[in-house]
Amino acid sequence: MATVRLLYFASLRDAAGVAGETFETAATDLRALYNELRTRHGFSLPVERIRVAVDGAFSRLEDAVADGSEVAFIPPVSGG
Amino acid sequence: MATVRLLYFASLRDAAGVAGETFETAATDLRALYNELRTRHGFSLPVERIRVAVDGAFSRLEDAVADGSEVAFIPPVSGG
Amino acid sequence: MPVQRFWLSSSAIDVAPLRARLLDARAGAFASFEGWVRNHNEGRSVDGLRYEAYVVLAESEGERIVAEALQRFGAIDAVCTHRIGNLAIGDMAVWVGVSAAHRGMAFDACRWILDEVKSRVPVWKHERYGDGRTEWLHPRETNPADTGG
Amino acid sequence: MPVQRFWLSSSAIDVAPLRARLLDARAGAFASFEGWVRNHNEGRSVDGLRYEAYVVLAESEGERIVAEALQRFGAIDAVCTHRIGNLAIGDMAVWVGVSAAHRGMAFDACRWILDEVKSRVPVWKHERYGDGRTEWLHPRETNPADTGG
Repeated sequence: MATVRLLYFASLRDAAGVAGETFETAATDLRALYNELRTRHGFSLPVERIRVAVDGAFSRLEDAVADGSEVAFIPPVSGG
Repeated sequence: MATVRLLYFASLRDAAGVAGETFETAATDLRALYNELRTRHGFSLPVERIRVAVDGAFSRLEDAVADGSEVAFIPPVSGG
Repeated sequence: MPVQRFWLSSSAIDVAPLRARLLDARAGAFASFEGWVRNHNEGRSVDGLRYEAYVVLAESEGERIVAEALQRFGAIDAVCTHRIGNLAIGDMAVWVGVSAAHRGMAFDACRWILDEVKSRVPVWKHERYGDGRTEWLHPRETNPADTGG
Repeated sequence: MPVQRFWLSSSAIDVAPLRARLLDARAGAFASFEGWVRNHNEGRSVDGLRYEAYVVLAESEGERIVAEALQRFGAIDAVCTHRIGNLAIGDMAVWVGVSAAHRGMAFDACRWILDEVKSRVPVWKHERYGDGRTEWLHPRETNPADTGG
């Protein structure tokens, strides 16, 4: 089990109803963690459209979930 | 014979020593007129690198020389 | 600390000091771009919008983009800033400026920075429409013809 | 009399009112370009320069170019102005601004106007070099990589 700090932005934050939460997970990688959260909060975006950042830097969905890390799932961006 | 008002710009003006002159010519077209002036003033630019304007609008070197017109031979431009 | 060339701004973007930073006697060309909030998007009338960002990652990624552009295009210098917060029609959402010896470098770098910012920097647009609805924009893919800024 | 979108200026170009003219609620994109007098050209150090023009033809040809760009790229509006007279290093020689719904149109139209002005508008540059010599520039052909502005 790993405990992570999750950050939510844009439509993910609206769906989660919070900007962040502390969460305990048995997910082995970040992809599985997103899918777990997707079920929990009803996110409409599939994992194929999500990028992930760990501790403020882009990371890979196949990376393991590190205990104590800050994880942000990044929905498709729309700046500019 | 046609009498034209000639305008000179940039290196052509420097070579001619005047910004314009009234000139009487037997040249049948504007190309021949330029070549006549080239000899007269020692212009270094060959006619292949010259464009021509008559009465303030671009014209063609093969056009006839119109009596009373204002003719400007345009050396390669370098704005911007 | 290295020079900052990208940042998020929570107040109106003032172009004059950004442009002034890029003046350089070696530069013959200065290309700039402004993204403005327009009154429509994909056929819907837009009343205004809000930009949100994952600030720390947006600024580090933006900084990487500008540095990469200078390298890639041989430009002299470049700056980009992106608004966050509430914007009205006509407000400037993003500004990119590039100085370079020659115009090709300046145009290419300016456009490239804008494209990369739009596709890589974690900033999201929340549009408010004429019919009262709102929506987070999560585009399927970056389509260069799709959006203004 | 139709709106004037291109003109020659014998004094410093003030960008703010030009940009303001192009503001439009339908525009999502604004691309602009400034050509600056740089301190070197083709390996020679440049002290300053003078631009001369065949004014009447330059302004009519410039006007045609801008109108053609609006048509060709579907931009909303555009303005271009070119300096004549004496310029020092760092002075602005030319300004082009384009507003459009989308960024591709704005960038493409801006660059096209600049390229056409450089190749078609009867304006000539007289450069003054560090060694005291001067020269009229009559380029063999328009080489997009050749000059700054």
